[in-house]
Amino acid sequence: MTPDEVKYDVVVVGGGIAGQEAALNLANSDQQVLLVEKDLSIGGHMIHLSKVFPTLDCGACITTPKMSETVRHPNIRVSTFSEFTEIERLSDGTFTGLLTRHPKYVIEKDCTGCQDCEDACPVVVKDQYQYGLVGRKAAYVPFSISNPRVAAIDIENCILCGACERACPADAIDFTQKIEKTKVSAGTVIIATGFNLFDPDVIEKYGLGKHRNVITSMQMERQLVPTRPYNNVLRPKDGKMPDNIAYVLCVGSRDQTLGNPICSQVCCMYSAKQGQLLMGALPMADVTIYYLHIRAFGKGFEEFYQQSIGMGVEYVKGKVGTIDEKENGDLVLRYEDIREGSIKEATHDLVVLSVGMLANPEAGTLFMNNALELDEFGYIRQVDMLRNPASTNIEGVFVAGTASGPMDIPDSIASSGAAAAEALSYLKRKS
Amino acid sequence: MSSILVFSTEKISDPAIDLAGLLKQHYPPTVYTISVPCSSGIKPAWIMHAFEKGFDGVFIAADGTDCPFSETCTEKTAEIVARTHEIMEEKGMDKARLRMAAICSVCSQAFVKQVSGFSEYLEGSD
Amino acid sequence: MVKIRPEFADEIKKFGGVDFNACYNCGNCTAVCPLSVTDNTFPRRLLRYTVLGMEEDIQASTDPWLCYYCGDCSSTCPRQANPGEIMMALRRYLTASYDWTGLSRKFYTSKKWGIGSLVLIGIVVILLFAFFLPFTADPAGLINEDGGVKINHFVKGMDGETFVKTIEIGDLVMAAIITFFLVSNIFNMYLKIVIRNAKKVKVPFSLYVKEAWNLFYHFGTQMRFSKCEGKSYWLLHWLLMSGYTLMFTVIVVFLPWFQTEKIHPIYHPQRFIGYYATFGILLAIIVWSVNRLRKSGEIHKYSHKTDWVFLIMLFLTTLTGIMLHIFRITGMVHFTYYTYVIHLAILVPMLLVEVPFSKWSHLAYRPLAIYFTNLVNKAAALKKK
Amino acid sequence: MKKRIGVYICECGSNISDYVDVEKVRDAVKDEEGVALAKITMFACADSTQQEIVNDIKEEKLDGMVVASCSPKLHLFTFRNVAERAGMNKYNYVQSNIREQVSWAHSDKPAEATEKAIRSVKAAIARAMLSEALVSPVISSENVALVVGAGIAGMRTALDMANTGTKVYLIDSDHFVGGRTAQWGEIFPTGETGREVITGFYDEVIKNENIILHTGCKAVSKAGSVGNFDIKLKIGSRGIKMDAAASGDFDERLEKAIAACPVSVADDFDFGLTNRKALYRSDGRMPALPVVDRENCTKCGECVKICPEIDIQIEETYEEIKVGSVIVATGFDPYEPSEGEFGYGEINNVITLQQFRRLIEISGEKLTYGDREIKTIAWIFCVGSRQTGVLKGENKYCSRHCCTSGIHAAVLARKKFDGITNIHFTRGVRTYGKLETIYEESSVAGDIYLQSYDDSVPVVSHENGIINVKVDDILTGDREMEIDVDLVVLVTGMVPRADKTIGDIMKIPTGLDKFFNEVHPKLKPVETVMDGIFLAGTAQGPKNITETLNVSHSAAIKAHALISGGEIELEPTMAKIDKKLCEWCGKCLEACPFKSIDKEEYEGKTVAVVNTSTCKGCGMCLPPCPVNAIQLTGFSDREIISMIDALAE
Repeated sequence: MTPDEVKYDVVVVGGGIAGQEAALNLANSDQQVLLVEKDLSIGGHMIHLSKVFPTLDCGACITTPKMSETVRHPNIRVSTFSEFTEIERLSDGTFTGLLTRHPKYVIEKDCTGCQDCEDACPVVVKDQYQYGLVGRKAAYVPFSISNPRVAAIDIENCILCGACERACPADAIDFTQKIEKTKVSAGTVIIATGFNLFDPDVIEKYGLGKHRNVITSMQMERQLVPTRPYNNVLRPKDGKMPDNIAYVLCVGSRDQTLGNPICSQVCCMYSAKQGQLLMGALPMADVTIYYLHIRAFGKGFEEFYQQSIGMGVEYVKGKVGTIDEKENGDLVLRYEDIREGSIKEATHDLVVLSVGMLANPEAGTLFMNNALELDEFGYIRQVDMLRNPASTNIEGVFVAGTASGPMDIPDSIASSGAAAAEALSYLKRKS
Repeated sequence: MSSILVFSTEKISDPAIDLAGLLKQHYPPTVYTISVPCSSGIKPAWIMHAFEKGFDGVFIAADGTDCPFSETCTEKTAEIVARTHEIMEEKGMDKARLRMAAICSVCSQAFVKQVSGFSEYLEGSD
Repeated sequence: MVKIRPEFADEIKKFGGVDFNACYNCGNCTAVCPLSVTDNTFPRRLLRYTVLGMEEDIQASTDPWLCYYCGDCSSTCPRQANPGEIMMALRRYLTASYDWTGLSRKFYTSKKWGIGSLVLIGIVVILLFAFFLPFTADPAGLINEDGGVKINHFVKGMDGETFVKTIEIGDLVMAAIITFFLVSNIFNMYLKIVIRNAKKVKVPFSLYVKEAWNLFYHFGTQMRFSKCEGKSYWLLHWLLMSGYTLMFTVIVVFLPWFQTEKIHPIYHPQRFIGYYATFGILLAIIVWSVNRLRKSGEIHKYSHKTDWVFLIMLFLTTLTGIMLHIFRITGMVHFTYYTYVIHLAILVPMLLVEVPFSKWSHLAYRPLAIYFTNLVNKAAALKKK
Repeated sequence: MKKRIGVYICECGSNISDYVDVEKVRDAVKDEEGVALAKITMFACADSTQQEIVNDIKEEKLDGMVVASCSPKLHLFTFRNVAERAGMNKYNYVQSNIREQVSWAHSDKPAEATEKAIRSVKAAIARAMLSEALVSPVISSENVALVVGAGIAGMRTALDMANTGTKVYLIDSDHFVGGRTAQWGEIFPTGETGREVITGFYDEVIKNENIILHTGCKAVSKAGSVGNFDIKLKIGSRGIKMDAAASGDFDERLEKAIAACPVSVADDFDFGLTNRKALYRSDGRMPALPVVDRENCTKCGECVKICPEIDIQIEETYEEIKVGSVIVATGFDPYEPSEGEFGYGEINNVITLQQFRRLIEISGEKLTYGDREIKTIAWIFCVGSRQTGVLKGENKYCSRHCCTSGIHAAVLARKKFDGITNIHFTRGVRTYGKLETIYEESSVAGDIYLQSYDDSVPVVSHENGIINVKVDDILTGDREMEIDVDLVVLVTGMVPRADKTIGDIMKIPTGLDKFFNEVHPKLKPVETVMDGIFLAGTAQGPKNITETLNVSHSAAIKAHALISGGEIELEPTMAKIDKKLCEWCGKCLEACPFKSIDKEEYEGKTVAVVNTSTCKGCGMCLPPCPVNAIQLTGFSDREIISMIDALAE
């Protein structure tokens, strides 16, 4: 990209499912779209999921074709490892902003994704795309179905040994790359910056990090995907196949003491889904889900929940109070069985914390002269929920997906349609 | 195990058969499917060819009233079945080796029931 | 079948229940409570009873007394429904419900009654002394050889022994009143908990005897409290309790030994006991007052008006006690006598109101609740066998 | 005949390879006639694999391609695009479904599943061998849309499309716009009223030159297909001469005329809580004109005497329109409890949530119902939804909005009237996402929540004027709790519209919940299997207003992208006549539902010829032909026979 100003009809910030969907909708209506993704690959959270409720399609089967459609669309330009900041609304209702492309130290067009650099690299760090379950190299292709599927050098951990440079058959490694900054103007901006996962480290009584067989639902999700790290579901402490798994719901959601009183809307369902998948992966295993209320509200959700009961997933009403570790790594959950009104202690050999969604604070930092208004939970405020649900307090800026609140995938996709439609109306009104 | 050829339709009964798989509703693995646009476009010659090639049964998973093309679909498909039955009779074949039923786009259970029952019938008549 | 009585919740609010309606019944409070056990699950169950107005179930329950308010339930409550505070409010409510006179309810729910009764009894005490006014006019002969005031020579023409006797009789009358009300309230508690217990079991006599040791053990040590996190809290509470009990016993039962003319050396048990009690009580008052003012920790977030009345009364008693002691040993006759009257005018109403009708009664109810709980649970276990 | 076919067998992560031995499949087909290469991939649909296939096609000069993976409903178009990118005609691509119809369906029998997969892939190869390079016909498309239903969903969609340059027919069977939204007062979470929202939308619709609004109007028939639907509209009459409102004292006379009308019927708008006349107007509803209810009007003529602008004789008219796309936004009906369901219809003060929402709108200072002042209200949730366990009924689904809506109504009642006590009999509150705040607000305010499971539900009884509700409350250790109340509100969910005609006309399939079904909740969330027909709003399933608007916007932009370009690419599947064999008998024309067969002279005889612009490729003309002179592209005898051969091997 040249340092000169570049013009687009729409800039979409965030390349998750919501951003892609919004970009595709607009591109199919002949608008020129710039899609900006801060990560190395587009795909957002969804690309890392195993199968998705309630249809049980694999997340990848839905996302990968959408990703390639996005990347190949003649009206869409995708910029990964980039940020779009300092956005300003001009008096004519158009926008300018600064596109910052961080160097991957790999020449994208030359890289074939062969992973020879990865083999050569001597540095091993925790793999963020596998949620820390395994390691990766400092020269690495983010994940097997990433898009673009090109390598990047993790410069923070790189020891500059040059092994990757020597190993690369395409001479695609380039340590001289610099940050590129480009001024971009756009007719309208769509914010699809998504959500952050709740980090249950702060809940001491659950012992994540201390008890090694307590994991997060995202770590379980990674153990259930086809591209999974261990090729099996194993408990981290001793690599034993678990046969009595507990799910603790509402971890980080519906909890005033953690500052997040709202429901995350997806945890019940993904837990029911993981329960079903575990029944398939470990046929002998018991799965117990400790819940407050089952939020199986969407199309086909209640039926899906009933199906999980039919498959043998056990549901116990009661919030888990404490988790203690036994010497053999098993975990003792103390809870009140609400239906019986009695205190119980149950032993499980693997505990999954079904973590909720939190607002991504990034959305609030993108603008220069107008502050993007957030709601009390830190999500982008929808100013006209009963007419134009994608509208924000800045005219011409629209929100798609979980940037405006917790949502499941179908809801995210619908809200992206709304953002695209409102953006298109805005553009047509201006022209 | 008796083999069955299913003529399904792209928009109506094929999604139901997909749904059966999605819900892991099992049926005999010797049930094979050929998908066509509409069940009233199936030629008797195709059905007869399937019998000749060794299929024990042919099942038409018809559009029924959901047919996107015409409300006459059911009767037209029934006509095809009747004509084929005549040919089968002439050849001294068991007419029951050709069955038809309307399978709506979400009627996975009905499909599984139909083909499983059909398969059992064919086993019995072997 | 239980009838829901939504209005009951409003009543409990008067006893200090806060925000408990917010509860969404997740059971976290019960699960994190170190004292909640299979047979006695709380606080959620009690909170639920409150919301639904299940008065009979609450009155038959000992659970509020089994809670020592460590605050874990409230600090981790996802809806911030203050389950710990509802247990506190229920303790007040139960105190009122055991009291057949209805006074306790008035003291708790009405400011007029609460403060009025204290002032009234205080005035009665002062009037009793006022009858002898002016106190012995010439201070010269009222100083001991060791320089202290002759405490028992208040009244002209009444020798020390008679004076102590008189006060002792007054003490015993007060103790009798307190005992009468407290014991009858305890009997009422016993009826509600053991006789009309929810588990529908009859407690065999032998069990009463067998379990009796528990009563004394828990009264003396308050070991349950130490199960809550934070040992310092237990220690502080124990210091207060033991100091207070010692003083109460000494004043009521051993007054002639305690209220002597002679000023004993500092290591004498009479003075030692006094200092120990003063130290324990004062420390507790200061720590708790500061905590309540700062609202530090779950258990100090909410203060019912009776909590403050209690602390203030206790503080004033201790303060006048200390002043009395200083005036006496430094030989300030008039100050000593007037302070003595003020001291009693605070101490007497405090004991009369607090012990049978208000906060102090937990001294009796807590160990008894443990005792009764054991009786019922063990009887139920026997029945099962 | 092709010689160089590339075969790709997808593991689909492990979805296929867990049950089907993919290597065995590959080995079984790699030496088949015409197969140039056979590969196993983890995700055939992944971008990198797509690139690999493109390279293979180019480098290996492939002329046919088979991917054995999931259902073609998911990825047929994905791989057709891959073929196109590599310069191969996309119709030389064949997809074999070895996931839904093999690995998943037969996960209980892996060995047999592998055998079935082998035969299925061989059949696909056989078909690919015979496939023809086709050119998709391109038809011109009308940049006109029909939006059925002028509720909030329909109006949203219509406005979006109109604003981006599409001409829109917006129709509603009712004489007033606004659908259900118009019936509601304050709406959560913004507190605006339904009427305000609808009036705003209506004003915009009226101002928009691209929208033609017909109220009292229904679509009665549909012909044609995507890009060129021919729709016949039946436009009912309001019974008022349209310029009536102009005359000065019209309002006054109208009031008198309404008063004179002798007919009184239950007002649907208030769910039967009130009555209206056969001549009526609805306060605050749009358009603000009166209507003669022709079904109930006795044609007595009383009103006409006072108000000559009223014409009870006006007949409905018909209009035929041509549109490129149809958006169905027909909304929902509230569930109507059956007689005796929680006392409904048997006990006086048992009403539905929708009735209650109207009741608080039409109540004055005090909340009264049936001459009784309402203080204590029992709310029974999940009525008509989640009918499992002891609850009899067909609706297994959760109605999504009712928990929030019921709690919000309770909160409103508490705010608006003094001394209201709310007791909620729930089956687990489902206030998802930010909606949780209303649940918290209501409990903090003192609303009481009880919960039961589907093995024991609340019982409403009635004796000596006392209404009593009881339930085994699982939150109180399954104790039986009861309370006497003044009113029982059944929190009823959403069911599909009772009037099914639009679905029948448009041929939209329904799901297990009987709502109209989308193709796929994530890939094609507002599309139906009928090309060019889209869904918006609650016609598709329960939703709240914001969610309704989201899908309505989505339907608008997808329909816009489809028809605004003026051209649509069609599937080339069509009937083809072998003129040599044809001996014109007319049976094919008789069978064709689109009348796409014409006559033609060929070598001295009359033969049939297919009209390619209207043929939809259904194949109905095939079986009736006595001389087997018709073949369907992609489904020719040769192709079908070769597939049967491969499957029967």
